Amino acid sequence: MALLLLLILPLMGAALLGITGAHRRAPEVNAAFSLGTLLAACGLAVRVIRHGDLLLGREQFFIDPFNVFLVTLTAFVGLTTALFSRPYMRIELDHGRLTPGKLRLYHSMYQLFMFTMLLALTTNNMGLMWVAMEGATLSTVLLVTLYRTPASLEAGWKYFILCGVGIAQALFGTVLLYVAAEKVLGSQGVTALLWTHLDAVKSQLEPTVLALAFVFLLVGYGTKVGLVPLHNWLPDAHAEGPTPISAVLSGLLLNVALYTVVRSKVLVEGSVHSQLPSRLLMGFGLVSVVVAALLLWRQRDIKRLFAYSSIEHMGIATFAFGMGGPIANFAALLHMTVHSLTKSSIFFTAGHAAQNAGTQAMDRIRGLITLSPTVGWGLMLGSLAILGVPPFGVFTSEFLILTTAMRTQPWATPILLAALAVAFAAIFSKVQPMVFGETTGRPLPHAPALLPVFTHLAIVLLLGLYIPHYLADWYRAAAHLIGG
Amino acid sequence: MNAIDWITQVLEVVVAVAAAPAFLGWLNQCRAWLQNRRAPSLWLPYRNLHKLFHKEALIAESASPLFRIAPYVVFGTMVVAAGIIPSMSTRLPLVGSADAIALVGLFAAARMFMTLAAMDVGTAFGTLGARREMMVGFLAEPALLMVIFVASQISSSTALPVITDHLASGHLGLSPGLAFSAVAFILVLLAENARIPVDNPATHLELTMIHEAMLLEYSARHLALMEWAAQLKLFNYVCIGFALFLPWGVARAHIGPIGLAVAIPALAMKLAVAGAALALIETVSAKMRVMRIPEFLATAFLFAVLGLLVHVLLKA
Amino acid sequence: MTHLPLYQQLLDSCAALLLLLSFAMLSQRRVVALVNLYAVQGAVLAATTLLLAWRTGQDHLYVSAALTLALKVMLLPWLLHRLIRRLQVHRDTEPLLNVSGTMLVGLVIVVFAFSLAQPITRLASTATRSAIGIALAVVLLAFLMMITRRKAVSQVMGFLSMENGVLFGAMSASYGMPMIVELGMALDVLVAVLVLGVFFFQIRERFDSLDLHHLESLKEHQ
Amino acid sequence: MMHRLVHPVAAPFPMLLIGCVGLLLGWTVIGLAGLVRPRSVVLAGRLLFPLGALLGLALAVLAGASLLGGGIERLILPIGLPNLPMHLRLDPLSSIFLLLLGASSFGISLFAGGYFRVGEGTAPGLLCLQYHLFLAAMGLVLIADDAYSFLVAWEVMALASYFLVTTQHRIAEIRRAGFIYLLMAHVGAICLLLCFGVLQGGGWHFTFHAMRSAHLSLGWATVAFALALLGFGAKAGLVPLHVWLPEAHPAAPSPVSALMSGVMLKTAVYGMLRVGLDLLGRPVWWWGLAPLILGLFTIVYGVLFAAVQTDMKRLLAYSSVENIGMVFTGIGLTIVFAGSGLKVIAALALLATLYHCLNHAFMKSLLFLGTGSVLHATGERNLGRLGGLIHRMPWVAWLTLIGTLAIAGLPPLNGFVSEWLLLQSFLFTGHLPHAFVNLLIPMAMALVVLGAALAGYVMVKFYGVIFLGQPREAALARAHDCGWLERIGLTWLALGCVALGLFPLQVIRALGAVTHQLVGAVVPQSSSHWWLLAPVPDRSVSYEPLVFLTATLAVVLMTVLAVRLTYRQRERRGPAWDCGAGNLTARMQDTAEGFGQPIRHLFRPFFQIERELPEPTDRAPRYRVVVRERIWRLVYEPISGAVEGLANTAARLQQGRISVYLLYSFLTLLVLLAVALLR
Repeated sequence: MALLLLLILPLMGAALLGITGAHRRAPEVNAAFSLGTLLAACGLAVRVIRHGDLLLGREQFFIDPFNVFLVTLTAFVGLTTALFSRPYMRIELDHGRLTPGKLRLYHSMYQLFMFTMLLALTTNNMGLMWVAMEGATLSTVLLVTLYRTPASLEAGWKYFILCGVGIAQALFGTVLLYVAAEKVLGSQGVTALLWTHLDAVKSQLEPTVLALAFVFLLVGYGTKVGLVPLHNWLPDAHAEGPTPISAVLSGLLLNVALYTVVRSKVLVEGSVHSQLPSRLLMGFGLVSVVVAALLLWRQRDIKRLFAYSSIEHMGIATFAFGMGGPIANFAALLHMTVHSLTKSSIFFTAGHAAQNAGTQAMDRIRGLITLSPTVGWGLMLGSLAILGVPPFGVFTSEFLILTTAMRTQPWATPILLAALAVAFAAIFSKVQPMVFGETTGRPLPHAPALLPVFTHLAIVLLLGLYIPHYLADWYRAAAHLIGG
Repeated sequence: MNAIDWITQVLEVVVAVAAAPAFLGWLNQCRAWLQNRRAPSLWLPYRNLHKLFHKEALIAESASPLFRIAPYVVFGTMVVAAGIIPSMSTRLPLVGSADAIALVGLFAAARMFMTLAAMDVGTAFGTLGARREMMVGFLAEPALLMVIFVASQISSSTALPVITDHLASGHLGLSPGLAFSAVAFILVLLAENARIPVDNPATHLELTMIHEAMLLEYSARHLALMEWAAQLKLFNYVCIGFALFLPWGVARAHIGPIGLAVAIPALAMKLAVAGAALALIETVSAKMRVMRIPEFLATAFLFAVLGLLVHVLLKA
Repeated sequence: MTHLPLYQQLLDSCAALLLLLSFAMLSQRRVVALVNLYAVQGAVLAATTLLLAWRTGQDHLYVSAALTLALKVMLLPWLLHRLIRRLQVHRDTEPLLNVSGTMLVGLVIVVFAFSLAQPITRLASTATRSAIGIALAVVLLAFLMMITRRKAVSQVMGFLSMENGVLFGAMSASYGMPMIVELGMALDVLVAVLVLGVFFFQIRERFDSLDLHHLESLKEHQ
Repeated sequence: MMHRLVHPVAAPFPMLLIGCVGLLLGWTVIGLAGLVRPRSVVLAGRLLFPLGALLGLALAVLAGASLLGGGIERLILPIGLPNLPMHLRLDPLSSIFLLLLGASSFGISLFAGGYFRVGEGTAPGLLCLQYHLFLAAMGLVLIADDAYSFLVAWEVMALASYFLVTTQHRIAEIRRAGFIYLLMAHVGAICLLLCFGVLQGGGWHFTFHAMRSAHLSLGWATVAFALALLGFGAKAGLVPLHVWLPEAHPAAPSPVSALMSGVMLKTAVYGMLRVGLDLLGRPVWWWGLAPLILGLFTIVYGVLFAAVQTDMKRLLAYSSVENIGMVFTGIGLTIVFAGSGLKVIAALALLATLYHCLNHAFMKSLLFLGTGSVLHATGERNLGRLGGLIHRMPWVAWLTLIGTLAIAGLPPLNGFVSEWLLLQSFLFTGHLPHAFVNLLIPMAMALVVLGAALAGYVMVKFYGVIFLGQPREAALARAHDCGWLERIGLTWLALGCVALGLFPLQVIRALGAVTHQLVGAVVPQSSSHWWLLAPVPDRSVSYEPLVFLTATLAVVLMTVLAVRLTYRQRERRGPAWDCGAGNLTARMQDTAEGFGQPIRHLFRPFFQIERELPEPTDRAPRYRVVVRERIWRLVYEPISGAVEGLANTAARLQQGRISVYLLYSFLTLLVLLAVALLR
């Protein structure tokens, strides 16, 4: 029931808002649907925690601690982003960057996007997962080009083509997986793509084919995760789309993409019996961290800056999943959580900051703390949090990841740390002048909704100081599923 | 600690305070003789002090209380220093309270007060003198400490009486390390006491003077105290030299009237010779430019460090 | 080879045809011709599916064949032709790599794809398993085509062709995917083309052409 | 007399530790209370800061009790990581630094209560929060007993102080200072993270307890030590990692500078001692050479740069660098001795180190607060525009004088005691079995005394130019003395300097528990004279500041009396002598630049000097000299250049052409497929 609600609500929302999305109260409706989704997600989470894994809808849906936690996170960030976008989009409307028609598209696609994400997370069918991922691209690509500026069109095009090509690779990988599975599970192909069945027989699957399948899946979904060198769409799409979309792309889509990669990895690793998947993940992770850290150095656009930071953090999480083991997996999940929360809150504040200054160019955003202290503090604290400064939760996960790396991959640790230091210098040297100093901007016509920002940051702070038991158990269970 | 020790202690201080002007007088006499001049009286410094004490004191309007405290502090520290240096006896009650490092600290404190007082009035000369004095100080002090350290390495103690005791016990010739440091010490002594070639005590030529520049604003009793303190300082330095390099004749373990009876004439003898030697050095050398002074002192410092190194090397 | 049954020979020739079509698309510069080639590719795909359905008697393959026919032979080419007419793009400019060079690279890729397909071929139990290499080659050639083209439309043709390759792979390796997945895939492709259509108009409206060199301003290297 | 040493046995109930935690929480609560009315000066200044000061005092008392008890208390709080709850521990080493924190923060907080006012950037309430979080974080650093809590506290400390440094964020220079500070702090923290990662030694437990029992190979232990030296050195300001220090200290409000310099740098020393002497077990003697040599270099470097500064707070910042050099020299000696098995002498060197930490906390805080009052009264940090303030601000001037004399290392104040102990421990190196070190030591000693003497030079410059002479600007005539809260704070710190100078023996006895904990020995005390400080019994060396002071005071008083009684002369005030030239002005006094001149001349290779000399024909001649550190060009610019270059290379990846991007995907795919096939 909860699952049904979870999936139906956004779909209904998309339909309803597709008709009435330009209405004055549409943002509230949007938020209300998101709230409903969140409640459904919570209900689902409670059930999973109480009764264990769930198989629903003729085995087409499978809920375990790993994905239910991402479902909850997705629904939560979905709600806060909807809350944030309420005043944000109104201001955009006031500034004349949007028309009511576009707003309708935005609201409708927002809910559709939530639907595809939740579908990708909850489905048990690797094929359906692929469909949902493609759907996620399709539902957001028009949002990236919402402003119709040349740059946004370019970004949208790159997003579409690169992710489309990537996702085609993932499809080929899925086919190969199917081929291998069919051999074991029989030719009645209905079950051969169900993750639960695959998982049960994974050790019997033909290793070479699985290895090839993994490569295709990794390149495919990895494109969506934003792993270097497949990342090129990411900064463009984040920078040019409306800020709420940047927030959910960074905070949710990347997570879900990584989730699919990890699901694939679990299968392949069970079959291949070699270090290949782990090594590939670690390699991609490390390259992503290093290249992103270096590219951070050159950024001029505030949202682009944080887009690269997302690449960096996805790299860290990928690296951690690559290392495997209970602690690293735990840390990677934690990292996904805190990154998602922190990064979306940063995008919230960055969006308002850009509205304040009338530009996304960082050298023209100045003195936020004077003009709008909450935006300024939000950006400052969020940036510090994302840079891994304690007591925020990002530090916790990075601490666990780095210390694990020291044990299992000592060669990688100095590289990671150097990259983190470079990233720190790069981001902080750019954030500080934006937050501090004399202001140049003008106040906003609508009061910004900063409750989401500080809610996110408070959760991240809490996770840095104290991880509640049930949450820790939850993470542990999830980490165990991934192969801890 | 018995009464005799205390008496010795008091005696030593009193002798130092009393004899310091005379030593300066003697030095000036010697110098005059060497330069073929008519020598001033040995008692001239006393008369000078007496005269100054009787004058009306003129204090600059911009002077703070620090300016008036400084002469007393400087004088007081020099007197205490005289009590620490074993010029006559090595059994002094006060020496337990301060070793050679503390002695150097004491000199530094005096210098600090003097320079602060010099800066207090706020004239160009005062600050100029203060700066130069500190410049001398920051090189001379370490050099002096290093000199002391050579001796203390030999005798494994930084307490001056112990050093003197050890060195005077005679089973030791002049070690090479000590020879180096002796040279260093003489250089430091000249610099610290504003003697030629570092400073010329007889001139008030602004561009070259150090010590006198600092005292420019002082008059009457304050000046007298400062002058007396300077004389005491010279006396103390010479006594340190005796303690380190010419420890013979100092009353040691068997303290008593006999020891003192030997020590006092011995000290007088040594002082006479030292005065003459200093006068000789001052006569044969020329005053150097101010900016050369650091080189001069750096030489002293390096000599002292070399002394220590040589000592360590030879021991090892 | 001569002992192979007829349907096998037919399938093999279909596969060969697909490969040939891929090379043709790789070398073709006229956009209209590209769309036609794409339609033919779809037709061959549909034919293969039909053949397999007939041979194996799996009902869902008939549906799949019908879907392919409807979507890839009729609907999409029609949509694309309409688009091209409305947008008035007929020729691609010179590709980034000249034709002979592209062909040479394509040849290498085919060799690579075949060697890659070896383990999969060994595993698959289908009659068409030897075609997996070709499917892989089609995918990679489509990739190559996307890399070498400068017009947005031709790039999209590459994308669609790649999707065909994947589908052919699925057919030849395992007689297609589960129905629900295939339906989803078809929906996705349809929506993708619609979205692309919107895109083309937006791009054209903004830049007056569909040339991709307009879309090169977002970069790090100054 | 028996020294009261209890062998480290875990107390059944960690009463003192709970008290400490409570006080740290109290600080946090006080900080949060500031947010109730963030703009209210009265609430923050008159109520919260003094309250925080009282908590500081209470902390000092608790720490003192723990130190005298000498026991070890442990506590585990159920927060932090799931597998690693927060471990806390109060042992003598923590206690002494907590004592330092509590005692000096008492004075500083009182001062701060009077210091902060409206209109200086951050609102008082927010400042109150940041300030007290800073304090609490420092406290937590000192009692943390696992790597995670330590690092969290460590970075919160950095963060809180960063925000305090950037209080006046509208000034670009201050923003730059803040940035450099936080960056260095973060890099340091990264080194520490690595260090702890090495220290756990494969047991995978991040409690300090586990690290103590981990068995590291010599190579790994050395790596851990080196990383600790880097990490803690960056925080402490060890050259060449000190670059943030002369930027951040002047930028911060003075009470914050005082806390940073007086206390925060000591937390780095604490960490170094904790890792080097506690967690690593018995150190290897040649590890000590690194802190020793770096420390010596830092002494000379810091003091030379202090001598050429023209900004009073920068001068003090460099002086802090110098003092940290002293401390690290002491740490180096301790490790050399401890590694060579000379426990008692190691204890002596450690004693000197700890003593110097205590001293520096009091005297440098005092001086920074003094400059704060001057800054408030005049709005001027530039030494070239100050002067003569002893007339206008007698309280500040006289109390600062105590700090000045103390830091110059003059007896009988506290600075002298620690220098004396340090030199004494140097003199013991003749015992070392390593010929190389024996040769190194004389030079080291020479550098230490040179540094100490130069510190005197610096301090005369500092004090003389600010407080003495005539005011160099007319505006200085309006300067006013500080308020009563500030006076109490300054007086407390000055009293601390005096007490630490006069009662070294009592302090050293209290420190016995620490030396026993770290090097397994205490410096034996003379049992017959409670006032006699004799570091080692078989050497007849001693120092009695109390007797010494009494003697000096007696002589001075006698002199005063004698002069007064014998020569009762009048005195007269008149203008200063102008050499007959007429119209002497205050601007003719020697300047701070002038004071720097001999140093610049003598030690030219250290500096990068830019000078602007006037032409002889100039109508308005101007002389300007800027002294920079070569370190920037030698170390930091190449690093940032390299990163820049790499970034440019990485940027080539992203050319904007979608074909190229597709090619990347394509090649990635092909390469990975090949890899998967050939694996």
